[in-house]
Amino acid sequence: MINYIIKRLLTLIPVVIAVAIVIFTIMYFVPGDPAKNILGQDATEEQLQRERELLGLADPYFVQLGKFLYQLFIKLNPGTSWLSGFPVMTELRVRIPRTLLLSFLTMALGVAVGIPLGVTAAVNQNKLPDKLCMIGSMTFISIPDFWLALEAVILFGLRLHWLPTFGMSSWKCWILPVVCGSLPGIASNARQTRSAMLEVIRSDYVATAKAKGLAPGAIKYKHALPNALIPLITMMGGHLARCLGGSMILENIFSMPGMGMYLTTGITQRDYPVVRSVVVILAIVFGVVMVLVDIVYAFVDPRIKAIYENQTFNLAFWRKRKDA
Amino acid sequence: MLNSEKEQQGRGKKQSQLREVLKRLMKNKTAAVGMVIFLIIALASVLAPVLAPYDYAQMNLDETFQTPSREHLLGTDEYGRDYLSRILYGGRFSLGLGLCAQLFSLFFGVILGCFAGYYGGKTDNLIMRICDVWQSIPGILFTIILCAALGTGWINTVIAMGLGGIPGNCRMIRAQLLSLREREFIEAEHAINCPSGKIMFRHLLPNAISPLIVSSTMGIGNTINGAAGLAYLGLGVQPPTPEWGALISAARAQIRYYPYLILYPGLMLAITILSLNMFGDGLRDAMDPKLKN
Amino acid sequence: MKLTRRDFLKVSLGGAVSLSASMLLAGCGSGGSEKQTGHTKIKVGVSGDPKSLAPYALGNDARKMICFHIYQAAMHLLKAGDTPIPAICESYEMDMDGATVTVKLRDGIHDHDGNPFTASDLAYSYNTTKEVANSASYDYFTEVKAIDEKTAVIYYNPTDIVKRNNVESALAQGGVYMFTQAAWEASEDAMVATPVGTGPYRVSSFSVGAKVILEKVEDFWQAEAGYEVPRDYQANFDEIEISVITEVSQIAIALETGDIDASANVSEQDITLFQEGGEHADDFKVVKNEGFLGYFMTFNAHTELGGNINIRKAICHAVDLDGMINTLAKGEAVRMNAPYGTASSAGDYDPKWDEREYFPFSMDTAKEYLDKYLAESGKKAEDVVVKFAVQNNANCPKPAEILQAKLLELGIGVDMKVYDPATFNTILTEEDSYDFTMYCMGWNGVVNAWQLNDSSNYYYHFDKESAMYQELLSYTEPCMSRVTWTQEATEKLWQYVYDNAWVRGLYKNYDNIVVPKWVNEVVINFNRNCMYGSFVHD
Amino acid sequence: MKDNQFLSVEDLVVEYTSNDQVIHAVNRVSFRLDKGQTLGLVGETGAGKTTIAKSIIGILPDPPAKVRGGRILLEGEDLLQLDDRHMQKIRGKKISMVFQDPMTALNPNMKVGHQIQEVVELHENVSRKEAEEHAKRMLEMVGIPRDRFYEYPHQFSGGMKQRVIIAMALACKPDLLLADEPTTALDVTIQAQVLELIKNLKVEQQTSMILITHDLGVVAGLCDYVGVVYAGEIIEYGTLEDIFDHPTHPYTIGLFGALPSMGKRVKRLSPIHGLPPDPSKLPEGCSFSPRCPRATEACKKAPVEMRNLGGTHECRCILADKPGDR
Repeated sequence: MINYIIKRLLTLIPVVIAVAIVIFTIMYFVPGDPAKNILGQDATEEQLQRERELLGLADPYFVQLGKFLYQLFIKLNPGTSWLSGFPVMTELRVRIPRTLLLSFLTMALGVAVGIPLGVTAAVNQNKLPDKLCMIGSMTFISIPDFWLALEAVILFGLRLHWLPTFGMSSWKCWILPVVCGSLPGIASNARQTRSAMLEVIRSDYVATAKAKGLAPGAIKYKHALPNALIPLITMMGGHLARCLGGSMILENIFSMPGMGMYLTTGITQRDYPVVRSVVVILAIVFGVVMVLVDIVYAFVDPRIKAIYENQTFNLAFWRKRKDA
Repeated sequence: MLNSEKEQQGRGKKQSQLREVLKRLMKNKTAAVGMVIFLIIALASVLAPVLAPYDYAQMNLDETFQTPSREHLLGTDEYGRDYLSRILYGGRFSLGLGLCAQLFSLFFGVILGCFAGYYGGKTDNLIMRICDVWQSIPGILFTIILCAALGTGWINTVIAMGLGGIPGNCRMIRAQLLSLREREFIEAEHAINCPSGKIMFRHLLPNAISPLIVSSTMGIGNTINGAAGLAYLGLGVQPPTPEWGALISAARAQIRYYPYLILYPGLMLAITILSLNMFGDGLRDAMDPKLKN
Repeated sequence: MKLTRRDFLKVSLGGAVSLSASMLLAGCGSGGSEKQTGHTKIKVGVSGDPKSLAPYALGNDARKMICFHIYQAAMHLLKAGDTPIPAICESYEMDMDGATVTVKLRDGIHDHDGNPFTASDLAYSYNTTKEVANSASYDYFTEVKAIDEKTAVIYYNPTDIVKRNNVESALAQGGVYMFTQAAWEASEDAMVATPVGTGPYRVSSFSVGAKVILEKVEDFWQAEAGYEVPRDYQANFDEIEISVITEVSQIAIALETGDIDASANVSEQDITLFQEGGEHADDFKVVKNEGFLGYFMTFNAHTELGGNINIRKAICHAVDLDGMINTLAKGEAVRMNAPYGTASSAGDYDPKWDEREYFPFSMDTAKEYLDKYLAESGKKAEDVVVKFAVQNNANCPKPAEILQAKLLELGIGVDMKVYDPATFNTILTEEDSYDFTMYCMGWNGVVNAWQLNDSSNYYYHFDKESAMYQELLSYTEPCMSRVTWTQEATEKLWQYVYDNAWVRGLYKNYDNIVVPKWVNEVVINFNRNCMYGSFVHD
Repeated sequence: MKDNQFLSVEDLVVEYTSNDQVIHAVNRVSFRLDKGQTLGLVGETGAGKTTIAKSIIGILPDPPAKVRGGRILLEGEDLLQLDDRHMQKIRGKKISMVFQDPMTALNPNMKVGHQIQEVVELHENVSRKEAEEHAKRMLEMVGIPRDRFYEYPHQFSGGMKQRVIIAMALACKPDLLLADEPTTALDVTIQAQVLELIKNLKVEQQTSMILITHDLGVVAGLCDYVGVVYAGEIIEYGTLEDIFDHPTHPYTIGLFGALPSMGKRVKRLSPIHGLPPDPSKLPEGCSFSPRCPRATEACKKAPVEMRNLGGTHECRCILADKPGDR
């Protein structure tokens, strides 16, 4: 099992390098001249030219790419932001935990509430809970999360004074963003759990369990749910991507400075070091989480674990199995 | 002669399959309701020039922020433009955005997926690794970067949203193709040395496409929702175009004073996504009978 | 024993922790601001993220506002365009031909850590800023040398010294803040998060992108040494808590819930809550301060439509300025009757320009000019499509939309594209991708906008070899040099630009500063930043 | 009426409703079973055999299926009246079931041993240790080495899985074992071993059994009584000899006609023409009448009652008055 994890992490390295090259190329061809952006309107032509040399924008594409990869992967130094002069690493060391915490909290809440909702909807199908759950999840999937957040701020922050509306001064500041962020997650999880559970409930081994005299609750949670979880775990990757994207918008509404605004301002102000390093780090985090998802996948589904463990398997076979 | 006979039979089969799916779809009430609602909205958007009482860009600066009244059924926005016509025209841009982005990612996703699934071996591995890289930049982040790179505007947003969806579709088609490839009727095709292109698109694809169609119908709603998020960040579709996402994002400043400005486009967006999801669910059940409960 | 910076921070951190703990218990969201007499603390909301507080960093308003509290420049300006008054330095002498400025330091200067500040520190500040910031905006001086304890010489870049307002104001506005060599070397992060300046306030806590807490410097050298402290350096609060609120609508909510006391970034829609008759009129008041960023339009001579005088005039007359001001700024804005300037912001603004008609809004005159063009070119109105490039910041697209609607009424097509600021800068340099533009920029002078150099935006609009360009230069050249500048030259420039409609100034928004009732007087510095620390309050 | 009658099913009626169509799966089925005896229910697929078994053990999927009437008396107690909590005590303890498709009948996510241990812990109040030991013994009883206790279902072949299911079913020494086509999904060699296993365990534990199959060979090897099921009704009932030696109902005769037998030299097998009736629109009168070569007008009019042909042999056909011979 361990060497499978190592092998899986090793495959991550070429992917991350490829991501770095892709993001570098995209930013290289993005219109907009960073030097002009830094010096402002009144810089003279040779001032701009000197600035471009200082920033290293003057040399050809491959030289720049080489320098960037060398700095990032060998020296592990993402450089300093051109606009604020703030080393990217110090800024990220503060901002990454905030975004990741917000994303994981929204994801956890999404799972913790979504899955039981889905299970109850699946178990008493076409009865009231099922209808309610489906209508609720349909509505929450379709409301943009920033609209939800703004309404929540007005209701809970302004009118009722229950919760703080911005900043991170106390744990209570995290309640509104996490709840607003997790609602779409809860909706989609509930729907996916419901359809997975429906499929499992109709299967033969659930009939066997009933024939053994197990109570409905035991059947639901000891036999049906574990098997229904397997397809859900593969969805966790997509779920995390949505939570990461969602938290970028929520950070702005609740003024919790995380990677979101840092990246979007970085992009609009053509602050290349910021954009490149943030994207690469997000890709690494995302990659590692996907490996975790696969490992959890193995624990839950013995068949996959067997594949991982026996040495004779070759990567291609496993790849095909996972991609299928 | 043998071939043409097979053609008839093949076409006959497909037609009946289509009619079969439609029949089952009609039986499923939620799907039918979903489809009807979506058609109404799509029609309203297409007929916007006829239905809309005013031209969507016609300003009247002394009639700003009118609450819904007789002349302006849904009131006016901050420049005194009739909000009903802006929403109707907005429908064109939003639905167009959703449809085109999905078609864009469906089109390229299917081609990539078919090559990967059908040929297998090196091409499959190469395409899969490209998808790995493509998907390792999380969804909305990839779209944000593309929007910034391509610049704002409707077409750029469509391309950016479309590119984001390609790897997902590619994987789905490939998985379907992998399972179908071993089936006998494909070996039969080889036997009569039917050109591989024909096999791929005439025979493999119709069987593999159904899950994609389902995911795309639901994808349309999410794409429009995503556009609202992008507009919030200042990217994507810009104010002059009355796309729903941009309308919602622009109206957020007046959320406390004129809530109806964010309510109406939001409702239209919600209804569209609701109807698409209902239709999508119905379609999935109709296309895949064993899933029916 | 002097508290070294390390243990001072430890003490203040301890203080900050206990303070925030008590605030936590009180529930940071609940209850209005403490209503005891003699407010010792003011909570401020800003919409921009100051990012770094290093002395050299470029940056947005929030950063500049905080830095003006922490650092001081060589000299000080009370109002843009005045002659500088003493700050760190007592006096200065300019030597035009030698391109040098010699400054004399005051005595008794020390920074927050107690390190004495001498002429060598001044030289060190200038040279380090130039070298560390590696930015072309510090090209106006080459080097600074200290002659003795109290005097230093700044060697200017010879071409720059001639420019009219680059010398005096550079001493105050040149973006170089004073810090001691000892403090600089002691700081690990180049003062990004732990700045040590000489100003009336110091940073007591800094959480990246979220909150900066400034603390009154008890032994502020200027007060200690008995010098007269200018009104925007008074430290009337013990503590200023600056919170970064990125969502604009949240700033008003933060004011209403009492999370912050004052802010200068409240949106136009929310300001009515705090003005007379508003929901919170009895707790707050709104002070108007003319904004720095003004909206204006420029025309691109390269293209056929941009280069045509009639089209330009038609567009200028189609601008419904009153409609824009009433709709977008609720009638509260300063009209610009000259390219790039308003009376209060530009030293060279001639008051009589305000009496003149400046492209009065009338669709008929616009129609006239359009018909003239149509007759000339033989085209029909429908097939005239104007390419309109708009910069997407500070609400630029809003006035642009109103103009677009008016032009559509005229019957001509408008292909309007909104670009984010970075892309906009490159679009300007492309000759045929736009006929006219709208963007907002801050200038402190009509001439100042044209004079700087040949790469500034407006020159892009002209074909360098064309006669039009030479004609334009003949008007801008006399205003360029500090020596040859006269008010008539500026008048001639205004007339030329007005007759040819090359540039059309629109309006400037007011910055509405919302302050609590217990603040009696709002102090604004020369750079239009609110000096919260020096607000006069009961 | 607590005589030694072990199991008695009286006028059982079960219907399925799916999108407003009512399917009469079981129409007034009645039969009795003594302790230790084995009853074989034979018939074409879709005749309602599995529904009968599932309604006895009470695991009919409720939304579509509904027991409309009749009684199922187990030692005098009517199972249909019991609430679910009661039934849970009976399922797996008094009655247990073996399913048709071993490949999907085991929970792929739970170790094989634990799935057996679960039923033991449920019904025998023994400690976890003893339950595990008991489960291991059961595994050995069905011929699986005890150290495979901790392996997962996907590591077993079809036959081995069926053995596990049998071990699970017999773990608590049930009084009645319902076997729903236990060997259909297995190939012939494994089939014989599994049948042998069931036979030995049945004798050893004195369990009575209802064997559902469409394979007459299996019935011959195991059953004491046979009931031929057609379109939700038992059309012929009797001992093994009654049915195998004296098939009287035309459908039963047809069944044997369709059976290739080594002894007789028969050029062509005689299949029963036509298809089983549509369960939602059952014909008037005798349900076999449309396909019955000797059908008369009377057959088509009124529903036919079971008639006793003497002794244990009963038949639901008005033409039949004495047992036929093959």
